[in-house]
Amino acid sequence: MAKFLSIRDAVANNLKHGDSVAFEGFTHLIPHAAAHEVIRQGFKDLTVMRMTPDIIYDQLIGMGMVKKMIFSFAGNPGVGLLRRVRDAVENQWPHALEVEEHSHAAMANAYEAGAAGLPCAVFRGYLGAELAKVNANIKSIICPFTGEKLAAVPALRPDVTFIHAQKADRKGNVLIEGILGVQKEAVLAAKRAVITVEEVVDDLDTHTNACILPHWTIAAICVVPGGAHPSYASGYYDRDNVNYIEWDAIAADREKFLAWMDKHVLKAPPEIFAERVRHLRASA
Amino acid sequence: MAKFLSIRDAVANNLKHGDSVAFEGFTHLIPHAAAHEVIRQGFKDLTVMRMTPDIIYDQLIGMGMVKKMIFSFAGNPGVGLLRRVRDAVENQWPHALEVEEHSHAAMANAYEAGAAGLPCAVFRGYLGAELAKVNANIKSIICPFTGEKLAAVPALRPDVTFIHAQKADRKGNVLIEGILGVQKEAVLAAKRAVITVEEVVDDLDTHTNACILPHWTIAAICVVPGGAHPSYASGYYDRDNVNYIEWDAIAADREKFLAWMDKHVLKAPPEIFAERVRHLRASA
Amino acid sequence: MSNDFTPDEMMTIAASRALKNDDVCFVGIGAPSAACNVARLTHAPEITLIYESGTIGTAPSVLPLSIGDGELCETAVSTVAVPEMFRYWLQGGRVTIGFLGAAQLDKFGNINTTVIGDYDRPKIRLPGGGGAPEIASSSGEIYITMKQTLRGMVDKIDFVTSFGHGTGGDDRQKLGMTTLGPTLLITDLAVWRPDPVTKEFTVVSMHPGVTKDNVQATCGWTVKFADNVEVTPAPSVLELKTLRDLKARTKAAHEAPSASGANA
Amino acid sequence: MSNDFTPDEMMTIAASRALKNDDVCFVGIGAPSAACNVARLTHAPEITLIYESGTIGTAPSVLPLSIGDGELCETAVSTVAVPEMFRYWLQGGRVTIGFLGAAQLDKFGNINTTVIGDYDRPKIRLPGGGGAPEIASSSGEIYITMKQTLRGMVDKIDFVTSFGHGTGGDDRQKLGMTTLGPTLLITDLAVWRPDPVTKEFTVVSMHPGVTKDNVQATCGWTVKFADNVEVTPAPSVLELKTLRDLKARTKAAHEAPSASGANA
Repeated sequence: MAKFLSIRDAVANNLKHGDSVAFEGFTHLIPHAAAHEVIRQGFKDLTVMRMTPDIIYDQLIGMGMVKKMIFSFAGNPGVGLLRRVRDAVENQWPHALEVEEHSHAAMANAYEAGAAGLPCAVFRGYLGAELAKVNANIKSIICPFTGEKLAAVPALRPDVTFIHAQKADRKGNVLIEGILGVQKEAVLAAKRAVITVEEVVDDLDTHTNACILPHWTIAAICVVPGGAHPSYASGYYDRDNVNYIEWDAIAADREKFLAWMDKHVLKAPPEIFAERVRHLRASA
Repeated sequence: MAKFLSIRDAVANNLKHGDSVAFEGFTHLIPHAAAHEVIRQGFKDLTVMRMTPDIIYDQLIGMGMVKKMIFSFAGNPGVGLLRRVRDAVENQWPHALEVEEHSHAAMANAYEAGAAGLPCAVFRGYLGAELAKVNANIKSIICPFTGEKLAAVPALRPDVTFIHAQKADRKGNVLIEGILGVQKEAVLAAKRAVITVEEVVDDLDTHTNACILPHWTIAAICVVPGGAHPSYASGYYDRDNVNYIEWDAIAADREKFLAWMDKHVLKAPPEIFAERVRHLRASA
Repeated sequence: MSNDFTPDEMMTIAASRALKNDDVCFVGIGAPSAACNVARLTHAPEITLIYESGTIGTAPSVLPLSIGDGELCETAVSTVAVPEMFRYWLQGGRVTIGFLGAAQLDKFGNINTTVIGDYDRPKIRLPGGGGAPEIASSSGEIYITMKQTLRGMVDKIDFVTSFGHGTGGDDRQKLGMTTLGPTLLITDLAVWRPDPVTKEFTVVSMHPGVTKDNVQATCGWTVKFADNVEVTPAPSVLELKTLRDLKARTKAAHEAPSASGANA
Repeated sequence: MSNDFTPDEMMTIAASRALKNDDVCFVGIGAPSAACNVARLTHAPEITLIYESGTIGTAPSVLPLSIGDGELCETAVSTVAVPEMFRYWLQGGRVTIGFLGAAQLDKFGNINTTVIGDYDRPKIRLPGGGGAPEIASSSGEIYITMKQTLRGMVDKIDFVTSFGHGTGGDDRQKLGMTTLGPTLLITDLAVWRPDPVTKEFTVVSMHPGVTKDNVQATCGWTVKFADNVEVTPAPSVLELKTLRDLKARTKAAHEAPSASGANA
């Protein structure tokens, strides 16, 4: 049953050292505020997963909180590579990072299988692809009707999934609209889900078949306006593209990165996100 | 690419003797007008499939057009048994009917697998259920990660799927709202899809994540107002419950059934459906 | 308390009492649907009712004639496609209670809704299992409700549509199931719970005025009774009024005369 | 016709010409995205563009910075969840053209976007495959577009992220693939098509002013040329104007200064 909590309490109550965690979002609705709170609380040895790890994974990894990353595309979307991820993989800074690498199809199917309570996902994939040689979690099954060999990967079942959504009603039912990504699946696959929202409303005011997560599928809801910045929240504010471009230079240098994290994450309160999106609201 | 056709031409151009056919709908949006046109055109040896075969399957089977039925729940929804289906299974009238029987979970997964281009569906099902003993198309696979035995059934890939939907835009993109059933999957799983709609509009006037079938997934669109009667079309007209109750008495008797079919199907034009729902529109 | 009630009403109300405010209930049509909605309208206003048509958290004002009536969707928190319903919500382990009826039932809670007689040459071809085989295995626990008859409660069912406790004991675990299976049977005469070890349904409570002979006379197996068989509390005035109002609204809504002419 | 164009512009416009009005195109970011949108804004107004974020039939006025930009969704016929995108639309065989870029490419159309160097001890850790491994196997055919460099077009790629024609011949069929694989490569210098038998990319057309030496000098394998190498028609005035307008709108939209202060 969803509790309305501050993001501080929601993180403290639901995450612990060594957990597996997904911060899902597909360019849209990336849960930056939640990740920053996790960084402030200094968790260790996390296994993080996401189809498209981006800036917040650069930050989590650069801060030394991550033991292993499960992913399918690690880039700064629209800009280029993730400098902190590269530094961890190429130079083991600040320490070695174990990676389990998949394709998008595999990750999407693996979250789907997690939501569906299955032990594995079955799909047609990895044909001729070399990832199947370097990832022991890529196996196969044979269709008992046609004999076709299909790919199989383990279901993803994170201990905690964090997502950002547009709004919740007062009972705690949460609405997601626009680019949906794999968030519904990541929430339903998780043992506990923590959702930051732009606002709480009396009535979700949406249509019959909207993507809604009922309150009883959610551990905690936190109102964090702007919580997706510099990504965007459809209907609320636009993507802060310049911020993504600037990140490339910040993340390129270890000292610059640490100074930025100290100022903008460690010493910043979650309430700052509302301020960060103010100038992006007009056009959204 | 969707062609706008009369239901007569759409059926004649897309269906042939011996085809496998789905008339999908889940209480809501049952494609009665399409089924009646199929009956009028006198097809033979059809393999029909549906999760919830109801009155129209009673009619198709009673008229001797069906060789085999694949299904998971054959009932007159809210009323009771299907008299014509029973007569075919129990007494081979008008001839023997082969049945391939599944659970809802299996059928839903099998359509999903068809839409997903897979040869089979994998799910946790049929545990201890005797259907697995009488249906050779229920097999199993072993999860390569946990060793769990999971159920496998062949994907459903009908030659033709007929569904009824609320509306199409002028390009032929089709909108479904309300209870969605398995219609999207049944259309995407089919070689050819024929869709009857209540109306054609300039703009679907719906939201970002609505259930829409793009025009290039559809073979033919036919405007048949009332085409779901006596089932309902959310936003257009209510379910004609009394009609379902009355069907029980009509279908109970072979002669009565044939007389009813002659009058209300064989000698009735598709345009009659608009008339049949007129009194049900006010309250919808 | 009221003394003026039918066995059917007692059955529905006794069933409704078993449901809790935080239950997520996968609802079968008929008696289960009435019981679930009485629970929602009395002591469990926050209960989540799911019908297999994809409606989640629905709150109909009248009982649906089918599992896909429009009002189920209009009043739901969300309506999802049927494959999602079976994958994420049922198989995903989100359902706490699966509420089923039965054409035939045995003492271990195995259910037949497929055929009377031989499968290949049936005496009566019933509708089939629909969602029940996986509701029975994937729901946290199963409640069953049915009227007692010798044809319905039988020593050996003709076909195992939905697995209950098999031949009893740990048969479910042997099949790899981690859910509890049938934990409650409510008939028009009694409330039954499985024996903790054998899993055979045992009468724990009889409805007011019902005798052990009544129960045995309409049950095809030799009935086990608990050491202390309680008397089911009679329906309260509120329970009875809620149920009757619901039935009256339902009757009015479903029996409006057809003017379509198609069945004339 | 225009003579005033860059090799990059020629590449994008040549790629756009390969797309047809009834294509359903799964669009990679970068050069593929520009080519697909130029096609849509010129000769193929009805083309269906799909981005892996779930947007189907999108028509952005500016090029998206990422595959999940808001405008992709706002202008789409429908936006579906990502698992559905990969299951029903890509794996379901609905995509006629998968349009990919590459960090490294070999002469059989195999693509590397994973690592430069050894997988376990990479010199450069690239972003990874994303959707490409299954785009490459499930799309009806694959178009590839990239700028020629000796680092990019290599004799042996460091990692096979996405399978093209393997070692050539019928390698795809041997793996059970029924799709055509790479059928077109458009670089900043030339248009290439696979040899019908060996499947080795062969230059069929060079862009205006480009020589065989130019092509070979920026390609890491020994280039095969068709018997009759044509000259790629130069961009038309309309094509060039469409591309430049699109790039100008994109630049204006993406480079608005940030005032958020977070990166100050």
